[in-house]
Amino acid sequence: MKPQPVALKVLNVVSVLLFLAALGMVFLYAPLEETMNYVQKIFYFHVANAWVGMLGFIAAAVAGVVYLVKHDQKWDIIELAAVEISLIFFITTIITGSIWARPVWNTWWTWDTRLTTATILEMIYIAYLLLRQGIEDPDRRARFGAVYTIIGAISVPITFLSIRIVSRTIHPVVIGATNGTATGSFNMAPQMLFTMFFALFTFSAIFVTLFWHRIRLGQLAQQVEQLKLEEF
Amino acid sequence: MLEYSVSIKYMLAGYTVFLAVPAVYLISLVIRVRNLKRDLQTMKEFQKKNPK
Amino acid sequence: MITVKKLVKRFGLKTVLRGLDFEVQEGEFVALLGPNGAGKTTFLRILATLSRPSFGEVRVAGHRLPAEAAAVRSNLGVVSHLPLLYGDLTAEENLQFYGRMYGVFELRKRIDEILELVGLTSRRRDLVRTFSRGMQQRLAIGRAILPNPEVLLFDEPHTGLDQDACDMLDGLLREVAGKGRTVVMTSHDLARVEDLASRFDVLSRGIISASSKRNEMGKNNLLDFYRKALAAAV
Amino acid sequence: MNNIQEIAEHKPTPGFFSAVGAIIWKDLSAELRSRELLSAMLVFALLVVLIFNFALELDAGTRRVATPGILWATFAFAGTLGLNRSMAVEKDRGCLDGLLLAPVDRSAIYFGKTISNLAFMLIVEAVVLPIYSVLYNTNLFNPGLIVVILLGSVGYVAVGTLLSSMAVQTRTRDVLLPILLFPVVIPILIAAVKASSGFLQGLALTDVMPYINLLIVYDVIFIAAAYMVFDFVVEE
Repeated sequence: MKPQPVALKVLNVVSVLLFLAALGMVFLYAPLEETMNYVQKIFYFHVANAWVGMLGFIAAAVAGVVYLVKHDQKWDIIELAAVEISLIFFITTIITGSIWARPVWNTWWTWDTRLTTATILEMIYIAYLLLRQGIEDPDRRARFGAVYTIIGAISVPITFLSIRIVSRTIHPVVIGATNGTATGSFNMAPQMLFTMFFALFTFSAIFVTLFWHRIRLGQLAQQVEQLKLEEF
Repeated sequence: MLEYSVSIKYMLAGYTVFLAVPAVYLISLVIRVRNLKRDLQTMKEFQKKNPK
Repeated sequence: MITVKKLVKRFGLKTVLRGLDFEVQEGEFVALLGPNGAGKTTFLRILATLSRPSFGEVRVAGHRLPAEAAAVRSNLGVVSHLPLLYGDLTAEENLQFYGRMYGVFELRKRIDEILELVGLTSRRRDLVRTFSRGMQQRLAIGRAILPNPEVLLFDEPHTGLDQDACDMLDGLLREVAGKGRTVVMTSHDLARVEDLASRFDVLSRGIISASSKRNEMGKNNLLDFYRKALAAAV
Repeated sequence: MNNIQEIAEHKPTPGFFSAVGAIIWKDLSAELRSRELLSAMLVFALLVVLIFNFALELDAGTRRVATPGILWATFAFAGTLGLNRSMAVEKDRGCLDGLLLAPVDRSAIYFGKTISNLAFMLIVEAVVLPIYSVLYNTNLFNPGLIVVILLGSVGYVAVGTLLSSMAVQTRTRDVLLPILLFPVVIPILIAAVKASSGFLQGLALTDVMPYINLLIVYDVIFIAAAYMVFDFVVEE
């Protein structure tokens, strides 16, 4: 494999520095919220993780469509990378949301719209990985993977919509109008807002870096698979 | 209002997860890359020994 | 009737066909020989419109693939080692179904003809599930020629048949090939194809490595020819 | 036999609907004879109902609340059985290749299989409903409920046929279908359960309409999506 390009090396360093800075901002700069105090700090990284999960979700769907149009293995590698990253960051989002919910909502789990949708998305991605595992022919694996990502990408928004129609959420709506019935919502001080945006920016950079590394891993795996196919 | 002592425990638990999950993922990436490189190396040596 | 130029087929990164050239005149019966895994089935699947070429030009019966696949399909009969028949339908119903899928004219009359030809008239109302392997394969040939195609593709049609069934099948293959149809048949069994085909091509390492007409080759030289072709390809 | 050249000049190709019709005719007549798929689906569906009976201890009170959920879980489970079987039949003797070799549009194959599968699903539902009514002394003959079952089954089968034609081409084909299918049909299950219970409890139509609309939206979107991607599932 080719050595890491300079841009990637720079991104590595930048990501780590940004991550440390974001941690510093969360603990040292952002003010303590009045009712929830410390546990509210989970919110910054929680939102940022969800954001990365969303980015991965969108990237996977786009890569799936492009693969079906172009039939180029490159897009299959990108799609798989995006799915994996989305899977990891949504898991973190769900777990930390659960940790936050325990003291604030007084329960580890609730069948809230976002929570349930994120969990179903995780199930779709796990099914995606199982599907890929069951196929040897790389072409067919890529085709089926792309088709299933697209079907998943269409169904997830509908799932979100249907759960929302069924149940009134208690999940706080942070951006936009405050929902009166939501438990755990709070007024954002300017420093809090700034911290949140900084975390979002940081995790976007982390997303790009990880994505890039994961794509390189995919290329390496492809190289190895090719050699195996040629030899045996 | 939440008790500080309770709240801080949950916060620490949360940030442990924020650090641990990506850390585990990073380690898995490193291990996978290393294994693949080793595979690649073995196969290239195999090819050298058994040229077609 | 069939023209293939610089055909490349890749599965993912594995290249199976590497710039294959192939040409069949109308009425020829070409036996495509080669070791297992040489890409015979892959090549036939491309001709049969079931698999897309990665690169290269493929023309069957005057139509380009994969762009004009639909036009090719209506003029194509395929027999593979699987019968492509439904076990829970009778012989007649199977033909009826495929006849409707091809839009065959005067289907009833055509089905009677076909069943007569493949010698299954007396079993027409029996379930295909109850048929022997050889009978299934005969019916499969009937299914393939149902729309009266100009081009026939046989992919290892003798697989899993005993000696008698093979002989019977050969007679039938000769019969259906003899109507001015163009035939390409894959096989790894030289003895089987020796008397059937009018031309022998060897597919090895993803290309046609040798080709010889039967009347240019002299009797009993097929094995020699085949060995030389494989040796030359390495 | 006639001279080939003569006929070859004007090769007929069947129309879209006649190809769809041929596939449905083929599936139904094969099933009418063997009854393998329907009997398996029916027995399984009744077993699921029985299991729910013991698992939930269905007294009159719980029954009223739980009936729509039990019905839809039963349909979903029995449905995967049928979808798997219906596609396995095509794969076993290479018949899928036979279908693909025919000079018809690939979407004709998709719609043919989808409509056959829908027919199997509706037959099972038509048997399960009266049996459930008798067993639990609940009246399920409600025109609204029948519309919901129809809409829900259409969406379920539209996605299910696409995914089962994928699952059948994998190494792990028997176990994969429910794993692939269930997470993407959750909107159907949510909306169908809500709409069914709305009708059974005699809610006003305006209260049930959002769920009906959701089902219609799902059906339309997924039939269109499956229509567009089916080629990629069957063609190499």
